[in-house]
Amino acid sequence: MNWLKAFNPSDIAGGMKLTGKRFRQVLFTANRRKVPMHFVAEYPEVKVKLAPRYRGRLTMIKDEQGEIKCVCCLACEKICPTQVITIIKGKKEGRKMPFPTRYDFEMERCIFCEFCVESCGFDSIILNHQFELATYNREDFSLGMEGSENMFENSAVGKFSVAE
Amino acid sequence: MPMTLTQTVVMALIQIVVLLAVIMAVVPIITFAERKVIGYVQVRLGATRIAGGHVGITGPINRAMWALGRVPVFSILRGLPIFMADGLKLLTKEDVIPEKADKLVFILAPAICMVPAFAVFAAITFFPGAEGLFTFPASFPIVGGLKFMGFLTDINVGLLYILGVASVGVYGIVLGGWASNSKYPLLGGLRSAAQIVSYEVPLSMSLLVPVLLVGSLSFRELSVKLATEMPLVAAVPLFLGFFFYLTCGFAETNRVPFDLAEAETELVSGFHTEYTGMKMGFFFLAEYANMIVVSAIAAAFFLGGHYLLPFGLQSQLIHALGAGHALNQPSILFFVGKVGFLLFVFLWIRATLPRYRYDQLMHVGWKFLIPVTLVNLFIAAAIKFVWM
Amino acid sequence: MENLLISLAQNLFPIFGLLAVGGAALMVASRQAVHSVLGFLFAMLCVAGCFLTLEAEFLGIAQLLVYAGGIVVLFLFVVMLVELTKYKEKDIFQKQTKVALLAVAGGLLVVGGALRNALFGPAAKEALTLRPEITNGAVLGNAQAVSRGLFADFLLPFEILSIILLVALVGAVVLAKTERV
Amino acid sequence: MSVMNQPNALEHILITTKVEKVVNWARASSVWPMTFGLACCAIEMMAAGASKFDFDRFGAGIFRATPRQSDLMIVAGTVTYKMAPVIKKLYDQMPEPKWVIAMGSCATAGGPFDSYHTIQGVDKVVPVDVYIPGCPPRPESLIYGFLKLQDKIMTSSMADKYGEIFEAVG
Repeated sequence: MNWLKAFNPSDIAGGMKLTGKRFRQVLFTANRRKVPMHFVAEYPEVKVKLAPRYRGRLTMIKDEQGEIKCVCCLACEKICPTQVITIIKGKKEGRKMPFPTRYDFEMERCIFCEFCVESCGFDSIILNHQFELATYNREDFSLGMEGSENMFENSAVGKFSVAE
Repeated sequence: MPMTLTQTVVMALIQIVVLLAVIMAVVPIITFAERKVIGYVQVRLGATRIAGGHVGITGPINRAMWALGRVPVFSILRGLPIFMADGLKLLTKEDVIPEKADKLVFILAPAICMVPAFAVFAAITFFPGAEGLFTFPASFPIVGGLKFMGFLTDINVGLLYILGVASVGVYGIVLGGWASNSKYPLLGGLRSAAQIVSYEVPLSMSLLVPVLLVGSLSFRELSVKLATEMPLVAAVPLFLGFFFYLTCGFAETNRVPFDLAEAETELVSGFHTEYTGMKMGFFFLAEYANMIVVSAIAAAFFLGGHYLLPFGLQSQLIHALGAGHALNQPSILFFVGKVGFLLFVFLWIRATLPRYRYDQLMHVGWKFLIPVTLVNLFIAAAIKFVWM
Repeated sequence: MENLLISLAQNLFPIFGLLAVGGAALMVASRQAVHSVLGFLFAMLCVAGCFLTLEAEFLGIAQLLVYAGGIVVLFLFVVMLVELTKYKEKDIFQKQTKVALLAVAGGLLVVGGALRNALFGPAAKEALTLRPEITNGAVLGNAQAVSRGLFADFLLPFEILSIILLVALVGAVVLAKTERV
Repeated sequence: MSVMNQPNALEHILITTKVEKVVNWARASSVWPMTFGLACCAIEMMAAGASKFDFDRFGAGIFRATPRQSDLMIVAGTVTYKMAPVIKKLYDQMPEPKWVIAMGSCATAGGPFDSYHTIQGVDKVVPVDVYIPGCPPRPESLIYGFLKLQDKIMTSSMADKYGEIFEAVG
């Protein structure tokens, strides 16, 4: 008679009582945030609260003069486990340190491990809090500094940008 | 009044069209309600947003409401157009017929499933009054001056008709599973057929309790007399029979927790694995129409139909207050409300219980429900013998 | 319009009868076993329709419930589970044709004799009249008439029949058991 | 024939735009994804379907188990060479119109597995509509990608999708 245990009416009634309670709470409570155990993320309308250490898209940081801090030490390129960073060293007038003429970041392959940021000795890159990165084309992910015109904008898609 | 045959036929056609329209409108709304109810039970919101609802006309309202964190009453209906979207999408989907499938049977199966599910409604009495719901004005062509009744027809073996016609629906499932020429649909179809055939016995036996108590098979007579002419003790077998009937009804309609015909963890999607688009939609329609039928029968025979109190207790109220009292008047609203509540119970159970194993299902069907419904039938017979 | 409908209503019995014969023909003629079952189902539904046109609602619905709802499902089960391949089917059916023809001829003789007796025999008048006092009486409903016949007038044959069915049931169980052990 | 050769002839002949808008709206509002997880991204996909992120809000909560009834394949996880034919088969079994979301770095570009066993992006096997980077992406990222897909469906036209076929015929 073991099979009859699965049909114990009091068990079923207990379960239905619980689910009915939840249903009642959500249906009749005008302010949704007062419903216990109600954690619905209200994402598209309400902004997401991210943890401070959330790792989003790779971003370059500028100093007070508006100059890119990167000095092309290639530490990030070397440590990157998926090898998505490619830096081409170059010179810029009026700047002693090397300047990245090209800093390619193929986001399609990036696993957002933050090794590059940890390895950076000059605090010149961070992973920002941007997570809305979906695109229609794969090419949109791998735009370097040269490829994009609006690289200083905080664009929604995976183009490379420099933080504010 | 004397009615010609033409008038009879035209009147029946009008009633059929109205009934079909109502069912066709109600069934998609149930699918939407299913999403909402299950969502609320799982402490989430269910379908609230249609495509473009974030940026379109309703976008600012939506965003403001979310920012306030308040759910106004009409927000329950915010995702309502989704049921139309579902239907339209299914209609415009590509229609795939597998190459090795038996094409004739493959196309026929959803129709075989759906036609009985809708034909059953012919014998269901929604409102038993002889005065009808309204009367056509005399100027109306052909049917002028005739009454629009609350039922399509009232044959004297209405209950048997419902059971018989509903039992034909199982062919749609079995043949659909077989015609797909695929393993999982075949297994699902066989499971479903075995399940439905074995649960038909306790289902019929629990329905025999009201039949025995009243001594008639006509739907209208049954539902009226069950509510108004029962002794107090008759509530006992009716109460038990209601739960047995509901259990069997869940199994008959292939609903959770007895949805072994489409057990997703075992059989992909069961008998309609290979069906696409509106063919699959027909199976859906049939399932939900069957849900309405099961709820309507339960409401009419066990829950007092269009009277207020369930389980034959209305007769006590009539005894206490007199037949003329307002609480003793039948109303179609009571019936619709009861059917609606039972449909809600269907969804509620779906959101609560996990699926049973197949052996548990069969054990319960043959070793528990059949003997117990037999005992219940004996109780009813004893009551009929002693008290009535 | 009115006349058309009336004539249609009066001729429902032959219409259903012809459809039933068509279903039966489909059952015999089709090569695919499941199609045969479908034809059988159709024939059964049409026979139920015939009963309904004769105002024997209970019999019609019982036909629907028992044959269409129960027995044909079992047939379908067997056909689907046995899964005859086409060659096997051909083998069985082709070899049995002569025997089948003989059997059908014999059956036709018997049925024809019975029909001749019923149509032209001495009891024809009584058999062909729908007896309204039984089938569609003013007081008794259809189901009551049938149940009175089963449980009051012909109780002994009914019980004997049920015992025979029980014996058949037990026999089937015994046969199935021995096969497995 | 002559009409077909005119520019934009397809739009004029084939489609009344209002009907197309309604159909597109219906398709975008009821996208049924397929239960289809390959690796760790599937966990995030399940999270997106569960109580907190609630994919059902967008009308996409009905995860169908069979490809015959689903509109959207969320390729959530690493696509190995062994799995690729299966994905292709499942994609072919889905009825038109159908969409694919490549979720996560692995499905988008192979991710960290730049080696002999992993296909470098699922778009080598099936056409992808929306790419979502991340390892794995947050459920919100998936929802954002899904909203982008909805936008794509809403603005799509049948002429775009079937233009090649009709041009080949005409």
